[in-house]
Amino acid sequence: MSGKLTPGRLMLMAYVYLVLIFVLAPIVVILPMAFSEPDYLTFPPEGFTFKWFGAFFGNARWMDASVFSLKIAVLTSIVTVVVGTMATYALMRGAGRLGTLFQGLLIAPIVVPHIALAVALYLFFRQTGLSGTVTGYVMAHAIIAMPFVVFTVAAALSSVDATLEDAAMSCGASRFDAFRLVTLPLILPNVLSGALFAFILSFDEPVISFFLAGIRDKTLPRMMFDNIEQNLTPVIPAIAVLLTGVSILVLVCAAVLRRMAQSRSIPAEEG
Amino acid sequence: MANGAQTTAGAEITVRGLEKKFGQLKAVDDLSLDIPSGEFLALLGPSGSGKSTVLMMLAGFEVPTAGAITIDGRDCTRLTPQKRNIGMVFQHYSLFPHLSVIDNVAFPLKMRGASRADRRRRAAEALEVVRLEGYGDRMPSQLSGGQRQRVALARAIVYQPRLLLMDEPLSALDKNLREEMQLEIKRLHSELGVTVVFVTHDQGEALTMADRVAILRGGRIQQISAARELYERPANLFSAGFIGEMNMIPAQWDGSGLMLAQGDRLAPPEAALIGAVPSGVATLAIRPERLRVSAPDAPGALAATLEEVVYAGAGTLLIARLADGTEIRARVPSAGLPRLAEGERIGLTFDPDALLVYGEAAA
Amino acid sequence: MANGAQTTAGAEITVRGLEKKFGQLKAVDDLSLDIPSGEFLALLGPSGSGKSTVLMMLAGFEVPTAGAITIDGRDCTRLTPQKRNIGMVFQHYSLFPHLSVIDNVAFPLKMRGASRADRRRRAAEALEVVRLEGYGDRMPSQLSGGQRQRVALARAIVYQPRLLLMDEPLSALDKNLREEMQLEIKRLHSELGVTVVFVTHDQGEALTMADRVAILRGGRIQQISAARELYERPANLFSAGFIGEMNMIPAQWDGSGLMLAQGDRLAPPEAALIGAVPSGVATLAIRPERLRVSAPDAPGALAATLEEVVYAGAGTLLIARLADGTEIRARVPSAGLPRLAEGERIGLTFDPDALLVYGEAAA
Amino acid sequence: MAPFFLLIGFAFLYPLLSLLSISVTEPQTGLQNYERILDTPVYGKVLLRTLWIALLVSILSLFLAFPVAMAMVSSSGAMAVFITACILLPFWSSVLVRTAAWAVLLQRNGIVNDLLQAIGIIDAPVRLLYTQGAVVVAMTHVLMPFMVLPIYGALRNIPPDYGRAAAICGAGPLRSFFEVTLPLAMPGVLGGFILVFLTALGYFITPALLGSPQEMMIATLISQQLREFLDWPFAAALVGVLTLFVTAITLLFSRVFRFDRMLGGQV
Amino acid sequence: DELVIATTGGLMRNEMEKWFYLPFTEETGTEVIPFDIEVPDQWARAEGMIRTGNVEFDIVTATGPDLVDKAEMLMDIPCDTLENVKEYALPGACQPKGIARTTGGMVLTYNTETYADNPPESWADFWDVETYPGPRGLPDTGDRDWWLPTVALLADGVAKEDLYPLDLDRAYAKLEEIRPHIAVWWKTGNQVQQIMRDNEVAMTMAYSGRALKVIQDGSPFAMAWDGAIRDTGYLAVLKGAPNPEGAMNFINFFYGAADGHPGFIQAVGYATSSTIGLSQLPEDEQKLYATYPANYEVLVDPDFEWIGANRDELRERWTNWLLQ
Ligand SMILES: Nc1ncnc2c1ncn2[C@@H]1O[C@H](COP(=O)(O)OP(=O)(O)OP(=O)(O)O)[C@@H](O)[C@H]1O
Ligand SMILES: Nc1ncnc2c1ncn2[C@@H]1O[C@H](COP(=O)(O)OP(=O)(O)OP(=O)(O)O)[C@@H](O)[C@H]1O
Ligand SMILES: [Mg+2]
Ligand SMILES: [Mg+2]
Repeated sequence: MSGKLTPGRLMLMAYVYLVLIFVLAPIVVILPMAFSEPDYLTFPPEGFTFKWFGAFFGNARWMDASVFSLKIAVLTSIVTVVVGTMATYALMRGAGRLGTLFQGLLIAPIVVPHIALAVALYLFFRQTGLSGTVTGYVMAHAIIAMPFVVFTVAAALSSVDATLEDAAMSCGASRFDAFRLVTLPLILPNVLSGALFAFILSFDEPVISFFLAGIRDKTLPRMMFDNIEQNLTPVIPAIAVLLTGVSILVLVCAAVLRRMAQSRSIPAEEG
Repeated sequence: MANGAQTTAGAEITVRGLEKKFGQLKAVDDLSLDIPSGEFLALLGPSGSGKSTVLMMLAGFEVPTAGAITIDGRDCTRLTPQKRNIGMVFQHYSLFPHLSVIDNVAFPLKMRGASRADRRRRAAEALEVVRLEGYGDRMPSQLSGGQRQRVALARAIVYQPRLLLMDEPLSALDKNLREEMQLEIKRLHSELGVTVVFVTHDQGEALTMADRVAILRGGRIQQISAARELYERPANLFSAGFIGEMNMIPAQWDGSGLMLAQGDRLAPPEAALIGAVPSGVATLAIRPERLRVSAPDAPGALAATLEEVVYAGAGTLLIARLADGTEIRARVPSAGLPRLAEGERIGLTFDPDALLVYGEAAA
Repeated sequence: MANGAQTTAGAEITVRGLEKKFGQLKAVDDLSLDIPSGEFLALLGPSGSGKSTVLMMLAGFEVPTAGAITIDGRDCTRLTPQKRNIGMVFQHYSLFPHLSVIDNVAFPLKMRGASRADRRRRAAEALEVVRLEGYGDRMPSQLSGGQRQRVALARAIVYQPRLLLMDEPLSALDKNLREEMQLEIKRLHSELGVTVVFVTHDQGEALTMADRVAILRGGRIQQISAARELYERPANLFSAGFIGEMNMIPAQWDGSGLMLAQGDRLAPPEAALIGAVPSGVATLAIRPERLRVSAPDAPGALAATLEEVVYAGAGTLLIARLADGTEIRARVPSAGLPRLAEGERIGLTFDPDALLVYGEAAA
Repeated sequence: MAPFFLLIGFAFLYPLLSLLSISVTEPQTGLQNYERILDTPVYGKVLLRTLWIALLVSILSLFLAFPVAMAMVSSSGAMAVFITACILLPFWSSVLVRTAAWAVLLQRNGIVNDLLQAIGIIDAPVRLLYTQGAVVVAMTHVLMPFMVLPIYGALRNIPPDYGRAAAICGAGPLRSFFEVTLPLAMPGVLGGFILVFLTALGYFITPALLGSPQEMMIATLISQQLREFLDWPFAAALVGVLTLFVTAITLLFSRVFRFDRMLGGQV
Repeated sequence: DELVIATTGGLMRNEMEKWFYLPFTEETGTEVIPFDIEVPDQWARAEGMIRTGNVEFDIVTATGPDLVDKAEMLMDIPCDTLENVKEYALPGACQPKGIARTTGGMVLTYNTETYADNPPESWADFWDVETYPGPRGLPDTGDRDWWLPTVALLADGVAKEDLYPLDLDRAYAKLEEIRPHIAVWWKTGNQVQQIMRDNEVAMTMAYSGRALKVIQDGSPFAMAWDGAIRDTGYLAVLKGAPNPEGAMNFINFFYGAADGHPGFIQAVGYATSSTIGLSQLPEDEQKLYATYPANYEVLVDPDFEWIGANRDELRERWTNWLLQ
């Protein structure tokens, strides 16, 4: 598999572009709506305005919810990735006979409909006083995001040569160092994917967050959910535009930084 | 390296009743071994005889199913590898694919908390030792097979381990480089006094480098002794056939003399008998390089029919057959060899001290 | 295998001006080569000299940056590998980790649409050839290094490729097994007439197995000729030093005789001159196994000081130094060697036809 | 491992089991809630339909995701980043928004209908929205990225050596793909597939907003029992049945596809 | 001192806050914490609260049947002791378990362009697909298990007064007729507006307030009030509420806040049940609301007692019919 332009590769790329069109079509439809005048969604958009961005930034409730959600999502993604990666690693590098149990435990949280989980957690958290606390949110979100992290990490881990860690340990690395310095860099893309999944699942989770919410605080997805169920205004696409913009910016920065780092190191090799 | 030459005494290893099962298969079977501090021990054995498995257990990557490993008097059977302070060259190299060559080599130093500058300097020195100056910034995937192997070697020797485990560390190198590396390893060994356990398929390498050589077969030790003894008086026919070449001629031992099937009678000196040789079926063993070509009817010569002449540089291999059908090989210097035709009758002569006699039990 | 022995003529390969650059580095440099159908060609060269890269280009995995490869008269420079009908043993084996040993071996047959029963039978036969009967159901990760290498070998020979590329296919095997495998490969080669290109670091292997040997250095061919010629009359000092051992003694050539630095004057026969040797700086080359030990003052002997005696089984290596500081090595049979002490003065004698003289340009 | 079991046990198992326990204790102790599920064929139908839709979505996702992951692996840096960015872009708009977007696209006078008419496939607008097709398409859109990344991760770590070995053995690109690449990428494929399949099983927002209630999925049913009918014991029983069912499928699945190899077993 | 009031979010919550919560806080010093929640979620949460014995909400939003079938979760409303309620409440507004907040209708809404010549007037016309062709919408939310049988019976010729107890067999037979013509089963208030704007339907049952907004935004739709179902949102107080006194105070304040009602009504599109409410609007505008006498007369006044008592059966029937 290289960058050569064979007919096979041309067909592949053509197919991929079709898929990308499918993936992007709804986004292309949604994003322009953020600039549309009427207070409901229209396509094609009517008029042009930035007022919905104003509505978002100007409203303390939107802002509070955003900050709150961001905080929870970041914490969730950290907790999930750390715990999930560790667990996957322990399992796949053969720490015991818990395989089937582990699988079962992993699968269950995705299957149980979120609303049922929400209700169960609500009952439990109200008894334990966790409801409405950040800990509560993070725990709940970690539960639903965990399988995504584990499966994603497992996919990469399964193809990393276990003897590389032996080599590291023969060099005097502890098991943890061996993991940190050798295995982790090799599975990093998937760990990051897992983190992203966890972030998104937390950030975009209306049902459970809502049930766990205290009387005062609200998460962004819940605000959006209300908005969508009640009065779907272009604030929603405006938020999408903002998030998309930020993520593209981050991506571009990362790419530029990497390019700079590369040009400073090895004289560029192909591949 | 050079400056780091404080002599740490090498580790002293005791192995008792070591066993490793993979499912039904006993890869290592009741193996006991004492390696004194600073010894250079070579492990030899056919493919699949358990050499790598022994190393893996010494390093701590495989947990033995039975037995114990003691390093410097301390039971290490279940100690984690990083606490053993070993250097290791893996049979499959196991270079870190995401690190550059220099970072691979510097890895053990990093683990030992060496400063950045120190790491780079010492790693660069180790790369020099393995003749890879200037390759530091490459990635492992950009190296040839032999270059990778040398990086693995450099990584194992860059710090001063007390025990160096090497699994065929030179197999991918050409003769000259291999010799240079052998010298470097020997130098390291003598300078630092490190204990070395060395797996190789190259007998010459084992014989020249090692203090003692252990022969493994099916997970069991066949013989463990100094190189010269191993070569000159192998303890049994397996060792005899495994190290170097050996002609094995079926014979009858009558307590004082040897009857060959084709009728010759030989009277080997007392020293030729290995262990107790009871009367009856025995084997006469003689190394091909101890045979000389003569006329078929020369006195004391074994008459044979030449079947094949194989040129091999310095020496030439003659494959001949005795009258009873036993194949017999001779390695003679190519220079000065008379022209020999296949099918010709030749005689093979030898000095009496070239003879070894094994009883039936040694088979 | 056995039954499949219809003789397919081996592929005929022409390589012209082949070049492969990795970034700045020319791994292969203007290489031209003609391999007639059915030839057994060995590629030798130091680590990193481009041997694997040449094989990779012959197989079609690397696209040359310049030059052309013709197989059976058809330009294949850019043909995909699976259309070339090649068997290959990779330096790193590249066994499929998800397939059992037998499925690995049967893979090429499956790709050629052989029936299931046929596949299993032929794969089992190939496993027998490499002495791995009964290992069919293991996974590659459950094999030792040498066993893996043999699986790779079996996979390459299980069908009848017209061209067999082998990248150090026997490097992980012990001597006995290696010899058996060499015989099997030779048998395959002669029975099927397949063309073989074989990379090895074992010179003995190259010299015994190959019709011709090519010496690579820095991506360029140094010499390509039949084994015997290569050994006995290496074309230049690099080849001389690379194949076997060679003592190289600086000397002055005056058109008829050779003055050594320590004062001896030699008159080598006409045949000893390799190429044109202009008067002036020259090199006297002589193989260590052509030297014999004598008294230091024996007639025609080079006097030297013995520095090291290294026991190596059949032979013993003597390292000595001439008066001018040139190191000189001799390999003499261990048997019958007088006890020699390091530091002793010895003489080294040789036959006149053991001498080779190289002019300055051959360095 | 310990933190994982702690977290799962504390924040998932215990709460879920306490919820499930009411299915056998209320209104009276006994299995009457489960009997009710068995007695009413509709619930079985809903469960089967849910499985079917989830399967459809996962298969569709796989077909869309695999080539994309392959393209990501085989492309040069910039191209790979571009594809990744495109795949991840939808993440940044809420699922709800994306669902709304599909409503816009698929509506009677929407873009897709216009397009189909323009190409001449249909003469008059057809009903696309509020059909099972709409649900499948939108769910695929939402869930597919969860498939791409695990597959990408698995593909990325396959050394090119194996492809070469396959080629030399005579495998063309397709054979090589099916015999070598695909099996080696299986952990990623299975991981992604399971993620998508199971998520789809428990999904209810998209089906609720784009589908027709006549094709209700199990999660909607459970949600209805919990939120509207406040019949928690019965809802708990439904959850119990669903969990049981899925566990059974997964076990079967793992037998057949040796899914234990990806989690737990070294190959 | 604080008071937690759960209502649907968005417009309703914003306007309640603006016209009533803030003035109430100003007057009494009790802080109102609005909690945005869909009615079903609210009940789920309330159920959870009651199960854990830890109630967070004071005032919740209830529909008519809720007052009956969730009676045991709700506190009694002392209609007689609340001054403003006694004074301003419309007859029937104060029920034992809840007190009317806003009233609208589940009204037949149709596209005036599609049916320009011959506008539909009743549920019978909704069923008449020959005369009034075009895609239709019906709700799949909250109370459809009694709304739809009710309108089906109306369409089948049952008089408003004779609807209850509902003849479910007859109703579902009638529903079966219209089923193939339902293009959208809408789920939310926002969705019904969307399908009207997007012409996904030509005729639909809709919340009158939602329909009103669409019409005011300029879409060609009109409402046929005849046979619309009265849809009243009640304020109710959970048993065990943290601040029941505050809750009653707020209810009392709500009925007496004369300044709040007109603006509130205009903003949310639903009329309140306080006599100081609708009457303050211009006569023309009043016609758009369910409580305008001419409209109110033709509304179906559901028998919540019966509905509440038979809710389980209604739902079972609905689910089975829908999914069969
Ligand atoms: N992908 C690559 N990128 C950069 N350089 C490479 C790459 N592959 C090989 N090289 C370099 O090309 C040269 C030739 O490599 P090659 O693998 O052909 O050597 P070789 O003769 O097979 O050596 P060995 O005996 O060690 O296997 C080496 O110097 C190596 O470092
Ligand atoms: N993971 C495993 N599972 C099952 N059998 C194994 C495993 N690893 C090794 N073996 C078997 O154990 C035996 C010893 O293997 P080991 O790798 O120690 O051999 P070795 O002496 O190093 O051979 P080589 O010279 O070929 O590298 C072999 O027969 C091998 O097939
Ligand atoms: Mg080994
Ligand atoms: Mg190579």
